[in-house]
Amino acid sequence: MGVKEKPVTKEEMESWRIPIPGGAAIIAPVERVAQWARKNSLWSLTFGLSCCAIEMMSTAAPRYDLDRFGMIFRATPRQADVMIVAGWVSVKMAPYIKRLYDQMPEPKYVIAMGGCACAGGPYRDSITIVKGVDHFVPVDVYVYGCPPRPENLINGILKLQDKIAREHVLTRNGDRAPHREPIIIGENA
Amino acid sequence: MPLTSTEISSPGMTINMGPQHPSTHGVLRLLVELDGEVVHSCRPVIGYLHRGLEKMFEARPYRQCIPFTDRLDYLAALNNNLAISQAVERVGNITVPERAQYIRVMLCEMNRIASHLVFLGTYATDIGATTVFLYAFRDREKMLDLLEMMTGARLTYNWIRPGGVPTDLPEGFEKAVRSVFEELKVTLDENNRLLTGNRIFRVRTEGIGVISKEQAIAWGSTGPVIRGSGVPYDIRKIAPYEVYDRLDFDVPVFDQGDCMARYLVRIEEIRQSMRIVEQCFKDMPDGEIMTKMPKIFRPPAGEAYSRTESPRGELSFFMVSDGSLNPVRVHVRAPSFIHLSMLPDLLKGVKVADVIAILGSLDTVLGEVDR
Amino acid sequence: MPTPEAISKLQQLFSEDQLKVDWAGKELILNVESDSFKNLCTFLRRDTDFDCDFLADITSWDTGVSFPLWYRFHSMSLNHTVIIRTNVSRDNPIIATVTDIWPGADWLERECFDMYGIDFEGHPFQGDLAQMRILMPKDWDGFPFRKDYEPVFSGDPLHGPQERN
Amino acid sequence: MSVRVYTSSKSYRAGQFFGGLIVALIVIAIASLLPLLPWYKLNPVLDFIGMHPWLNAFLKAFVVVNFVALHVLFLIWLERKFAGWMQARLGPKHVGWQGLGQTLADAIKLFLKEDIVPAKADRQLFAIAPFLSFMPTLLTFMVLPFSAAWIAYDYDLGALFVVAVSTNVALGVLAAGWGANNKYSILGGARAVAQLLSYEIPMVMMILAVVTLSDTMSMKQIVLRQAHLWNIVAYWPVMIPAFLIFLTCALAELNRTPFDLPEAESELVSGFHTEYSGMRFAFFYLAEFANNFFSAGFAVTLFFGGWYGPILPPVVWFTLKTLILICVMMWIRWTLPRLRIDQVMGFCWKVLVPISLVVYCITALIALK
Repeated sequence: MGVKEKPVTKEEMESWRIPIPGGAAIIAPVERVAQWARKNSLWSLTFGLSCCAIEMMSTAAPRYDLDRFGMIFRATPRQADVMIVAGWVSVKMAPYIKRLYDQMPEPKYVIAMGGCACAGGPYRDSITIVKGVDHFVPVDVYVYGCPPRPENLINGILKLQDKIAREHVLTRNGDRAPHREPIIIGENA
Repeated sequence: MPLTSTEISSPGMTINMGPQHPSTHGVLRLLVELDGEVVHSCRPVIGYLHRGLEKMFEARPYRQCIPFTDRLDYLAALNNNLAISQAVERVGNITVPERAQYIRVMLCEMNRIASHLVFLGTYATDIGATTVFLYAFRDREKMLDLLEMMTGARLTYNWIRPGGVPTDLPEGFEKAVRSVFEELKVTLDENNRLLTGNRIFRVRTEGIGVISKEQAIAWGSTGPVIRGSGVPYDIRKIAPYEVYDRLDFDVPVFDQGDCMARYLVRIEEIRQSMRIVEQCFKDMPDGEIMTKMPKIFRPPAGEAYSRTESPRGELSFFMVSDGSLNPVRVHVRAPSFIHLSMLPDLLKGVKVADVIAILGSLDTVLGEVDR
Repeated sequence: MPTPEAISKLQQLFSEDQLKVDWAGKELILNVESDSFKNLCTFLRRDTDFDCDFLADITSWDTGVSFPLWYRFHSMSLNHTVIIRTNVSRDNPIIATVTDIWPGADWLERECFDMYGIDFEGHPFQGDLAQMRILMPKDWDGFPFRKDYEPVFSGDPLHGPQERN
Repeated sequence: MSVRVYTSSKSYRAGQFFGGLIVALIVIAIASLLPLLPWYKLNPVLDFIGMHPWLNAFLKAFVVVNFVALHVLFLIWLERKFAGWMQARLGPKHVGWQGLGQTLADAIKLFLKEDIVPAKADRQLFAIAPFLSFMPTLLTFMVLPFSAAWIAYDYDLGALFVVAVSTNVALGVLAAGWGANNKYSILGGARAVAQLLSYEIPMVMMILAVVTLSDTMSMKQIVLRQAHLWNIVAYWPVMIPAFLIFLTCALAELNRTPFDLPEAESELVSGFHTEYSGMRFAFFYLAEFANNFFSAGFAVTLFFGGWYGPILPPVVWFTLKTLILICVMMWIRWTLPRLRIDQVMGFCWKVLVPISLVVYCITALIALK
């Protein structure tokens, strides 16, 4: 399965129209600005679980440098836009991840990094591991790999940025919004 | 009216550090009882990464256990590979060719350097010096390049296996290693000037979190923690495995037992590891790198354990075999697990900021603690 | 490596059916019955010929009949390793704690309890299930490392055992 | 198989940074051309404004607020770029030219984020705290002399006004810490108040030293006295230690490393603003960087001769000096580790206060001479 990418279609543009005279002319630029701002300022939550967290740190480190894309790490969920779940999720940890997700302000995004967070990874037959973080939080980008290389994570982040750029900003409706179509990176199925 | 002293007391405040906290190094949770800034008591809660790994080993053939050990102490995956390989070799009476032993030692020491560089970086962030973190990771990337050149992976190598190592050194490896070491020696000195000599860093670490010699032994601490308390306990010296008895290296020991001592032990170990790797290149004989092993490996019934010195301390795998394809029991003696159990004693009466400093100086990896 | 004198001292103190001495290379393996276990530990710690001041490891496993316990000690001054093996029955898995001799045994014993349900008599948290549990969640049902453990799957990702798939 | 072992090129990184500096210089150059424009054509308008004091006041306030906001946008970019340069990274790069649009994107995003007020928070206090900490900072800009003409209000008690107003930042921080009903916040708030109030003492002492030597409290007059020789040169035996103490205290007041305890990330998650999201958090950010600019500007006013300098127009000189001082502060921030709270307090009361007393006594002697 490749990466799902949809260019903005005419119909999609039409659907953004608000039925007031000249509405689109007002709304569209505002939306563009909001999309641009959100996309370019993805602040991530300092939250690592296991091996992938080390690769996440490497991604922020000099050679890969996430700051280039305006991505900095914030320690508190209140100031974060994206949660990178980097590592396996145990039954004991799952409620806390759910709580962290709930504590983040909208709009919020989740990147499942590594095989464990995507689908349980090598621990699929363990009874204490949740088979994928998408069992309790909506995931926007799945980055496979064990652990994924930093380049892979950056790819996922860039894909997420593209997705945000296509997102319908003004009527964004939490988890039920249609844009919640996941992007899958690095899965060779 | 006579003056009476009134005791001013306030109810303590319980702070829940973790499981998500920037400096608990993973998903450790510390229930800290505070009186103002002073810690009354602390109770570590672990198990947030528990995946029943030891149980999962019981359902796998011996050689299929190796990839899982990468994810125990993910900062030093090769050291874990080595430990379990040794346990399997002992339970199955396998001897490893000499060249393979040299390669193993070399890779483990390089992984130790990478691991200690992560410590340097994360510890600096704990104390508040963000820049050193990035410098340390910059240097670590070079080490990872070398390991990738050898094994093809950055973090989880799955390389050392029972009987030897799968492939020989790649072309131009020695040259690459030497050039990286030259750079590393320079940047280590740079970090030394930036951090070790820094007055603020010294007042934050000297005399903080003192573990006495007796305490360190009684609690079963190993590795840089016990060596920072003045006990020269290093498995590579007291019970040499592989070819460590033929190599010339020093075991850095500091007597102070504080955070600074543990930090200095690790910094010095980086230098010693470089020395070991350079010697390995010189002494390495030609020859086989893998013992012939049966496709279906059934070791005789019995128990065996390995003792290795991982960057965090004594890492030992205990293995019970009953002659079948799978082990009956694999137990991991994780050094970080033991170190964390010292925390309630260590953290009594320190300041909040010291909690982080002390925890960081133990350099625990939660993947290993929770197993 | 413990001296022959030291071993003869051991054999004088403990009777033949309580303690069996075995060697594995340079390492001394002491097979001891669970009722003499605590005495042996105290002796190993106090005696200057053994001086086992460092507890390296505690583990246990499930043979289907009993839970063998495996203790590894090290002497910092004499640089030798002593291994103690003992057995507890599956029906009544109880053994004396060594936390009063080696404080480092605390978490290792708790782990044995958590995984196999072996009770350590005299452990600070003995009898307090929620406090004794260390790796598993407090409200976990059963001891997962026993060979006959059957998890009850709830299907709820936030609570309880997870389905294997 | 071979893997390329490479290292990041130093010259490339330096190029990135100097690219950034060139941007700054271009901005300054454009600013320096501003006085050449035919401003006199605006005279009737200015006369009109001058005749209507309310309009006058409103316009001045408007200019000050916008100036502060724009400067903060630039400063945050500079800080990240500078940090990147120091840390062998690139820093913001892909948003706008050399990442210049980064802060703007951050700001817009923060303003569009959900504004969470925790259920158990003290709602009023929580809501008002960011503005409580931003307002005093904004007010201090009122008396900051960019040049002899560019000063919003030439108050003859300017230095006193600054001291009186800027202390109120502590109030906002305490309100944030208390109102959020979060344990990390309250610890951060308590630390902040203890630290801000303690470091105020040596700082005021050093301001007093300059005031004593200048014989005036008006910011404008303080600069005018330095027309020939900067204070730090003219009275170097006392003014150099005074400046160092002032800089230390300024760092402490700004909550910057090594004194960033109120928001110590590795200990208190984010300290007093742990529970703040979106717009309210942006105000804390704004306040921090505005305060940074003000502190540097104040130091320039007190010690480095304010707007005086050859060739370039006064405003440019003032901004340039301030930016250099800000860079020094960033340099310190990204180099040093963090102190512990008792060490911070001990350092203030046992080292800084006695030294500043001695320095002030010597200053008084010089003034009496």
